[in-house]
Amino acid sequence: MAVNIRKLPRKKYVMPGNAACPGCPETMGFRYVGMALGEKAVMVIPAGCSSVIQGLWPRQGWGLPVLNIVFAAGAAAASGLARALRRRGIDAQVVVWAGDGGTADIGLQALSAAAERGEDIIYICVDNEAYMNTGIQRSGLTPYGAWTTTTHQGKKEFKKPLPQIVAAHRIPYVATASIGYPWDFIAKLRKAASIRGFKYIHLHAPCPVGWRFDPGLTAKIAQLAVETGMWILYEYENGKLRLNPPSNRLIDPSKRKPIEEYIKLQGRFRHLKPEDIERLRQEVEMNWREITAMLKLQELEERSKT
Amino acid sequence: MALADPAGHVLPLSLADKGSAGRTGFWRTQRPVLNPERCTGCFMCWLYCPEDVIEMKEGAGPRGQAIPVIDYEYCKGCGVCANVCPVKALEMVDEEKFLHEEVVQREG
Amino acid sequence: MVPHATTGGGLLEALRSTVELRFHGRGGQGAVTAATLLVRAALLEGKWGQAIPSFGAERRGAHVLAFARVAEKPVPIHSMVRRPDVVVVLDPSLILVEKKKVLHGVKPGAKIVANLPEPVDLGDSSARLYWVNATRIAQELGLIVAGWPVVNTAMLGALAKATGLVSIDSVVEAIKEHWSGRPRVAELNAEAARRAYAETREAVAKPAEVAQP
Amino acid sequence: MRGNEAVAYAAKLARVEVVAAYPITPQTIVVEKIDELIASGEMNAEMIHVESEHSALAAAYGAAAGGVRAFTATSSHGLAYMYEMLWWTAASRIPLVMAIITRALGPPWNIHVEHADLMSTRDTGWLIAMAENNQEALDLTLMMFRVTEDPRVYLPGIIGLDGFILSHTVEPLELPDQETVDEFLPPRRQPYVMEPGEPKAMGNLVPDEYFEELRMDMHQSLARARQVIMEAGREYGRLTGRSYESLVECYRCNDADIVIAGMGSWMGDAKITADVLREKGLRTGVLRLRWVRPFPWEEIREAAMGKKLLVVLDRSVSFGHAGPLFLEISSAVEAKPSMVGILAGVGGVDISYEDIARMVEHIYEMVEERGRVYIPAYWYHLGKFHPMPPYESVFLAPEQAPKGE
Repeated sequence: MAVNIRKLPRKKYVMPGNAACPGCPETMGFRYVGMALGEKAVMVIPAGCSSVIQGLWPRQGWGLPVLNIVFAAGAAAASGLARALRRRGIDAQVVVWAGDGGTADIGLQALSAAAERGEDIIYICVDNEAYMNTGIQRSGLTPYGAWTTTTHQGKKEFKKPLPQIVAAHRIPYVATASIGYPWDFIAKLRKAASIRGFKYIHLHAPCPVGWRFDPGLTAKIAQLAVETGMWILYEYENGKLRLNPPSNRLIDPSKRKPIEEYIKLQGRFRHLKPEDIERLRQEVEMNWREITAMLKLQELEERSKT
Repeated sequence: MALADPAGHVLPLSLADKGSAGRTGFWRTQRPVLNPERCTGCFMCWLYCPEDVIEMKEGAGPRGQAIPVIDYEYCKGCGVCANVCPVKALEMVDEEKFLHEEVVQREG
Repeated sequence: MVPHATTGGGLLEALRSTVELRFHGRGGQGAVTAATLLVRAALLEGKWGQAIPSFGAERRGAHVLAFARVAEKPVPIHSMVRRPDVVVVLDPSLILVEKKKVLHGVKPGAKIVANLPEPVDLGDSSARLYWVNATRIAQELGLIVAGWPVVNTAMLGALAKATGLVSIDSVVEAIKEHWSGRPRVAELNAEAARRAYAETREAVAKPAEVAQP
Repeated sequence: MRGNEAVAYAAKLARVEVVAAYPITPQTIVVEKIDELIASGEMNAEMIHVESEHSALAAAYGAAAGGVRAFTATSSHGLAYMYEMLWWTAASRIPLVMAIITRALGPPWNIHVEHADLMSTRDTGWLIAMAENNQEALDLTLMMFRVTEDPRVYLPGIIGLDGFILSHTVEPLELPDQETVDEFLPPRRQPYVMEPGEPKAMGNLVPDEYFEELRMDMHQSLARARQVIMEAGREYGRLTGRSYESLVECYRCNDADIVIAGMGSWMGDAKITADVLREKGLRTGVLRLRWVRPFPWEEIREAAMGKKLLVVLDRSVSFGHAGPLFLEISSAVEAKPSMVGILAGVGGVDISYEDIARMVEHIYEMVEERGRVYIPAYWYHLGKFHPMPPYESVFLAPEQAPKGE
């Protein structure tokens, strides 16, 4: 499902003059949700930057209906809402738009349960790799080595492999995406909306304020994350794993840009020593090994069938 | 804008509208300025603009191409558009240069 | 008898001798830090002070307020400053484009200490304008963070000059304390304050009208 | 029918469409019964099998926001776990009904009756009703749907019923038929619905002044709910013969010298106490609070007027002060009779009408003897009276008090 940029809706799904920081990846991502799902979407937004970005009553900065909800309740409230709208015969797509905290930490329990129940919702984790709304504190999705206001020495632990954890629930659709690749994200959203059941999309969203980079570089940094292999674009459709461009060309490590190109632009990694970068590189390799192993297994299965 | 409740209740509801955080054009320290000659009308600036302040005006470029029109009332000057432009048709210019112009437009 | 009741009165008198300040900046520009450093400088001089951040989820670039009070004696007050004696404006655009907000509620004869490339007309206001080009000072010293000139420390120097509320020495000492772990940053900020102190002027005559295009 | 089943049937009769609940003793039967009613086709609704109470209320709330009648039920720790959602639900003005099967909070683990859970909801903006028996649990649940969905109110509501004492006790009750309920309960109304289309946001930031206005409106709506409750109670009486027109129930109050005030199942026992004491020559009545929010301030004030003694029974404590009902009722009583709060029956300790009679007699004797109350709050424990700490240091203990003062 190729996305023709010129044919995307021109309607405003993000209202100019909202309260997002300059260069915010969440407003970029939200626009793509609107472009992909349009008038069918009803958003459920647990506490986070996206609650505040809406700005001040009587206006709100998102161009879609939004039910704001408490931090831990995103997936649960969306479950109820989706059931009610279906019972009323309304053609709608309920979407949870949650941050990494609302997804991987405080919201994980409700997310897991909704996935297990197979609720008909799209759950999007907008991953800016820390609690940005409260001022850059570490989350379960903060990567190894990153500075935050609660990891002054750099985080000592690795990023929680959330897309894999959600995929282990054997739901019909799990995908990773990046605000650097809007066409890929939009195509995945459209695909997700065409599937009944629980769909999960993990959107990588570099935050200029929290990661300490020039706000003009948001999209570039997002693309570098993919080009260096730090973030991998893939999708599980009914359990079948597929790499998406450009990640599909990056299985060969030599095709990837050095991770230093990604790291050096971000203040949060400024203090990293060579051995820290090495550990981070190993983590990247580990992710790729897992993906590659899974792909090989699938290939073997395919071959044995024929 | 806010939604009225027929029963007269005060409700925690807002409606989508521009300027929920005020005239965010004030936030800028730099503004993107277009060189229409260079612009190829590729839509990249429009696609990536986090603030949705860019509109593509079809056929308005010197070669009949679509060109971006930026709403400086709300543009926060992040510079994403200038960075994603493949032909460097957008340049970030210090806001100070426009300060008086703005005041004159407002008050004069 | 209630053992901890305050006795003595005289609080209103103390409040009347309190200097109340309002800082206007943009989110991320350090208005709150400026207020805090001012209070620290006042404390170094044996005075009492209080720095009040603007509470809330302000975003980078947005118009934000901070407040401060400086007095000889403690004053038990925690509300925001409504009638400032001094207004400090960190960003040139704020005074140019949001003049009403900057002048809102100021006491007659209040001092406006602003970061400006040149003086501006305050209209009918009885406020007195003090100005310094803090942006240029910050740029010349290389005080730039994420593309933004850091002007809050320079504006403290300007404030010291315009009001005499605290001495420039106390301002410099407060700055050095604040960045005690980073002596180079401390020295740059101290230099910004000293330069601004030297360069701050009162706009005596009404400036020339802005030329019509 | 057990109290829990009565509540489940009420949800069915109210044509609830979405139920989200998580089991907790002693509420579990509610969830099981509703699931059974859905499975058998008797009830046309969906059950969301959530993983926690926090999600239970969130999912029920999501459904209610989406425009259907929704219901949940919980107890004790479950209620504590969903606490933040209580605030969110009420302030968003979305009608929704919840049953709270009252139970103590630990540690140590205790699954028995105590009103601590219910009383912790008082400040959240929900309507709160408290049943005395299973019939009332059913009737009040039906009424609650009508009251919460009334445009003058638009707030969620809680029905309290005592853990085990009602929830697990089988009592005969009259189940209204569907036509009657349909006549009583109009189709669902709510101030707004979250659905595709109009790009509105529920709950984004507001200026502080507007926030205060929202809170004032909630407060006023709860005050207006008084009238709505009385109308609904009268209408319910017209249709079923059981009228709930008043926010309180007064039993032999009019000519009484002594009034026992309280709420919940033990107030039935207190009525027996009143009869017993009257046989002994003590003119006693019972003032039972059927509603805790809105608080029946006027009714209490009127009922207490001119009485000699008001004894308030509490089944939970506001640690460091006294029983919460005692504290609340104190605010309503103007020409103060002698007023005493007694804490008892906490954590499921059994209290009979004889216990209550003993309490009242003891207090009454003291008041008669000394002319006034010296210690306004006691904890009644295993037949003995323990003066409540805030007062014992200030007032003399009863045995030390000079006689005949």
